Amino acid sequence: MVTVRFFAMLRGLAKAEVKEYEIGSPITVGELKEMIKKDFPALTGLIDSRSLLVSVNQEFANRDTAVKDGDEVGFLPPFSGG
Amino acid sequence: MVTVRFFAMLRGLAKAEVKEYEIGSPITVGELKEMIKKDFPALTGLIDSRSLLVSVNQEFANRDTAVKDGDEVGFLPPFSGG
Amino acid sequence: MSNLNKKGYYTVQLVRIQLEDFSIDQEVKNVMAASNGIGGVTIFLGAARDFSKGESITGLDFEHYPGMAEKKLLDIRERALNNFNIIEMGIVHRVGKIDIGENIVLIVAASAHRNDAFMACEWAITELKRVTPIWKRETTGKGDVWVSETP
Amino acid sequence: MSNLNKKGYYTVQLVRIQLEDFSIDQEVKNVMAASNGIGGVTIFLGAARDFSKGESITGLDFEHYPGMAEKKLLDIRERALNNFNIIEMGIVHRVGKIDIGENIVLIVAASAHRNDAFMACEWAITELKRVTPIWKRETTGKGDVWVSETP
Repeated sequence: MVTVRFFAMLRGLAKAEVKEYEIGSPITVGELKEMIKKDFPALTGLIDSRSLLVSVNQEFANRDTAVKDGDEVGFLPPFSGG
Repeated sequence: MVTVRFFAMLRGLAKAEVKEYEIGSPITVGELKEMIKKDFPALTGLIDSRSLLVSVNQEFANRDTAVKDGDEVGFLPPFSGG
Repeated sequence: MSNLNKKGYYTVQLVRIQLEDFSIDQEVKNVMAASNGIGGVTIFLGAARDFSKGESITGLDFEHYPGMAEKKLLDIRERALNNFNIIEMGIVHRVGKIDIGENIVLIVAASAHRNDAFMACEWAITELKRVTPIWKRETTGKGDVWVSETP
Repeated sequence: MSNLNKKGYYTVQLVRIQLEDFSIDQEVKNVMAASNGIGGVTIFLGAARDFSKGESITGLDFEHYPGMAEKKLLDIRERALNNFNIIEMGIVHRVGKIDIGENIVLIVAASAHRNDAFMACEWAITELKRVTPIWKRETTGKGDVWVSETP
């Protein structure tokens, strides 16, 4: 199982905080993004935006980063702390 | 009367905090320095040093600044606040 | 709150995310406990101001990614200690609801001389805004809106 | 302690020389009372460290030129407000005997955005050291010595 976490405006648009996916073999962050766009069409614009960051197990990841069973993936809109 | 005030290491070397001078007509800071060197030979090195600042009525002055009756003149060794 | 530092002593936790307000005096004291050689401390305090991009603001609400945000702040402290000539650094960020005028974030950079403290402090707040998963929602006349970009 | 500001209101005195210690939280609060538009506050704290130029120090004693020193600090605040995009500035300098680890000087620069606060704060402490008639005497193993030059 892969746990996807949505934050801030993404959570509001997805109307969900967490979404879990059963995956057989490892996939890439890019492949996971396509799955999420299908399940949450409202997120498409943000997920395709260059300003969206993705984390895998709380480290920054890119399109090609592998996601395997047990991983936690964060979908992170632009930060505004400080 | 002109009131000369010595601070920090100058006060220690002069063994005085204040020295008063009766002057008839206005003199320059440079002339006052010569009077003080005569009265306090221990101050000669510091008074001739480029790092000594002089104030007249609590504003920075230079060699040519006029000193007149009633003025307060400060002899200020290098600052070390902050 | 305490953590185990490199030397194995329990110490006050200098890097934290918390709901409660903080005292600048207390945080500075915690950082200065690191050494009697500290002569210059540069502090940045971020506070909740009443406008943003021309819009009037009546309150803020911060959310963070628990675990990851703390890790990023600890990492900023580590990198500041490695890359600047400072003795210690503390970072505290509040989350949850914050009223106008209240404290949001505090960076304390302590060094022997002030130049290093200024450089490290300014770097750390810039880096915090860049890499820390924290999000701000502003309460405006138009309702509550997530801030999507840091100015 | 209060003074009459430009608008004619009695306010807390933001620029002072005093024997007693100060609270950073209180000074920041006093400065932030100027406006709800303050978003960034940069603070410099100078503290008494236990060495200077390789020499071990056990205590400090500060002397100032009463009247002139206060005037120079007020003048630094005025020039900071005129030359940087800041909203308010506070400056407090202690005099008299100060122990190792204790506070000496505090500069609080408050602005809408942090860059201006950093620039004004760093300028103000540099200017303070340059123009304010305050002198430091260090207690060392060789006795009490006046510090003739600021590093």
